[in-house]
Amino acid sequence: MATSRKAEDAIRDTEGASEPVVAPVAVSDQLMLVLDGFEGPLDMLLALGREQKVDLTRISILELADQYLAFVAEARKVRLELAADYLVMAAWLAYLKSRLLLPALEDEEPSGEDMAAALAFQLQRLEAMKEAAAKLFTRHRLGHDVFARGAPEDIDIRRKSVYEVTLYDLLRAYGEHRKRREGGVLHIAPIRLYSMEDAVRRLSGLLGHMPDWATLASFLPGEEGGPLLTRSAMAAHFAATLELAKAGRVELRQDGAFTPLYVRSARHDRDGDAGGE
Amino acid sequence: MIKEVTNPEEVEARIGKLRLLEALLFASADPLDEETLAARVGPDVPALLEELRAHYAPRGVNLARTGAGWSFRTAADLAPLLRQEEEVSKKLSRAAIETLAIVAYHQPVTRAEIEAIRGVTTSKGTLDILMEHGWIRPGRRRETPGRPLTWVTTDHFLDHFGLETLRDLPSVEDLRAAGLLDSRPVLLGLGGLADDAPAAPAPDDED
Amino acid sequence: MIKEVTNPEEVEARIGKLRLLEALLFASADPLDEETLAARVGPDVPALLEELRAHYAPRGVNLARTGAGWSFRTAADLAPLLRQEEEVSKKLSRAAIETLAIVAYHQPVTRAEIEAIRGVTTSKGTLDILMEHGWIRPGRRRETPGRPLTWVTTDHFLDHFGLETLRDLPSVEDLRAAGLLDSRPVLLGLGGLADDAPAAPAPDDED
Repeated sequence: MATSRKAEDAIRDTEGASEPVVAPVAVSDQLMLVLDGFEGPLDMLLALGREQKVDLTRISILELADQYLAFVAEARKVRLELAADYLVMAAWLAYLKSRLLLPALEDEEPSGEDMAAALAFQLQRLEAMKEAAAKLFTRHRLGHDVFARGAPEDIDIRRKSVYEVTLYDLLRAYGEHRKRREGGVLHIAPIRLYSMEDAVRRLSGLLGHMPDWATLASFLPGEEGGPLLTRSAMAAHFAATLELAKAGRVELRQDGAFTPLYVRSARHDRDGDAGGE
Repeated sequence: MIKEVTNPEEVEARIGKLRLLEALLFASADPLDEETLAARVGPDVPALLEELRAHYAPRGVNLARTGAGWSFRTAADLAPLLRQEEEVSKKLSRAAIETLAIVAYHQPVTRAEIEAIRGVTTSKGTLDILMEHGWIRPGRRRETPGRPLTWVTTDHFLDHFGLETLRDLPSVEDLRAAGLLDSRPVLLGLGGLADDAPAAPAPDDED
Repeated sequence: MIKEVTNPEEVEARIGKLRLLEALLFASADPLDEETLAARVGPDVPALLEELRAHYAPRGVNLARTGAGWSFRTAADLAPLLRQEEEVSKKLSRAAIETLAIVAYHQPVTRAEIEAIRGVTTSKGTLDILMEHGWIRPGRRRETPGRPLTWVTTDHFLDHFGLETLRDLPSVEDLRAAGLLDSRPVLLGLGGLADDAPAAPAPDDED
C-alpha cells in the first residue's frame, strides 16, 4: 500500500515535532489515507468533526470519539506509527467515552458531560481562530495589496529612532551571543579511557617480566586515574590478554568462576628470555 | 470640521501647514503619530489631517490611520491592479498564520495558552518568524506562578493589515460575545498544556 | 493640454487611469519612465502625467520629471522645513547591539564583565554610542577592588524597545522557545570523565 508507506514515513519524520503531522482521515466507513498536514490531534478532531456536517455547538462528542478511536485502531492495524500526542488524545477520548456511557459515580469531578463540553469548546475556539486567521489574511495587506511610499525621503522626523534597532535585533543579537557561547564550536573532550590497544601495548612490554603465573590484577596500572579509568583498564587488560593468548604469546589460567585470572608468558617467550628450561 | 477662514493671511498660513503636513507624511514610509506631526506643524494637526484625508479620499493614494499613526497608502480598491506576487505569506506556515491570529485575538497571551488553543506544542521558529516580520513582540509577564512571558501584536501588525485599532479585527466582537476569546486551557491532560514556567528561573531579573 | 471630456464613461475611465498612475508613481522606489507607465495604464500617459503634474504643482508634494522618469518628490520650497532635524538613520554596529543586549540582560555590569562575557575587548566608542543615545547610563560603582563603574539601561531604553519594565525582557528560556536561540547539541555519552571533572565550567549567569 504505497500511500500508507508514504504516510508512515511522513509521520515518522515529523514525530516529536508535532507539526505538520500527516494522518489519515476516516471518511464515512472507509479509512482513507490522505497526505494532509494536520496540526496535531485537536486539529484532526476538528477535521473529523466537520464531517458530521453540523454546527460545532451541536456536535456529537461521542460520535467524534468513536471516529477518532476507529481511526487510531485502523492506523495501528496497518502498523502506522502515530505521534505520541495522537495516542494521548486517543486514551483521553476512550476515557471520556467510558465516562459518557457508564452511569456517573458520585463525587466524580468533572462529569463526563463537563469534559465533553470542554472538548466541544476547544474545537469551537480552534475553529474560530482558523477562521479569524483566514479572514485576517484576506485583508488588504501592506506590501501586497496596498503600498507605502516606494521612495521615502531621508527625513527622519522622529529623532528617537536615529538608530534603526528593533527589539527583534536586540534579542536576536543576544540569542546569537548565547548560541556562540553555548556551542558555536563543539569541543568534544577526549575520552580518557583505557583502550585495548593501549593494554596490548602495555602488556607486550611486560611480557618478559612475567615468567610465572601472576594475577592479571597485579599488572594493572595504579588507581590515580580514578575509578572509571581503573574499571576501563581492567576491561581493556582482560581483552588484551585474550588477544595475546590467541596470538600464542601468553597463557591464561582461571581456577573457577569469578576467581582471579592468572597470566604468564607463553613458553617460547620465556625460552627466549630465560635461555630455555 | 473644516473651519471657514477668510482672512487672507490665515488662509495662507493654513495652506502652508497643509503642504508641510503633506510633505512630512509623504516623505516617510512609516506611519507618523499626531504628536510628532504636531511638534512640526502645530496644534491644529488633527483638523488638518482630516482635511488632507478628505482631499485624498477619492484619489489613487489615500491618507490612512493605522495603529498609532498616519500614513499615505495606495488606495485599497487598486489592489487588483497593483498586487504583487505573494512572497511573505507563502513562506508563512499554517502554524505561523494560526499563531498570529491567536496572538492578535487573545493578547496578551502566553505560549502555553497558544498551545492549549491549538492543541499542539509550538515549534521553534514560529514566534521567531512572526517577530521577525515585526508583527508580534513580548508583552508584560503574567503575574502568575512562573511569571510567563506574554505576547502581543505591534503597531506594525495593524499597519500591515490596515487596521486602525485592535477593535477592527474581523469579527472580534462576535467572538468575544460567544466567549471564544477565553484563552484558558480547558482540558487537563490534553496535548499542548505545556507548563509556562521556564525550565530555569530567568537568570537576569533578580534586581 | 487637458482634453475636454464630457462623456461620463470616458470621464470615469480617465479618473481610473489617473488614480492608477498616482498609485504606481507613489509606490515605486525608482522614477518610472513613460514607456513603463504606458504599458500599465494606456497610451494616453503623457497627457495624464501633465494633468497630475498640474494638480500637484501647488501642493506639498510635486510630480517631477527626473532624467528619463517621473516621480513624486516633496516640494523643493519645503526643504528647509523638512530638513530642520534631518538625521540620516544609521545602523548600529553588531558589536554595539550585542553590548546593549548584554547590558540589558546582565545589568548592573562593568566593562570588564562585558568583555569577559563577549570574549572580546569593547572599544571605548561602543559604550559611548550607547550612552550618547540615552540607552545606557553609569550605575553604581561595584564595591570591589578598583571600584569599577557599572552600566545599566535607562528608561529611554525601555521606551525605545517598547518594554514596560526590565522584567518583560524575554528570558533565555523564552528566547529558546521562540526559536531565537538554538539549543546546543547534547552529547549523550559517558556521564563522568575519568577525573569526574565537569565538562565545562558552569556559565557565569545561570544562577
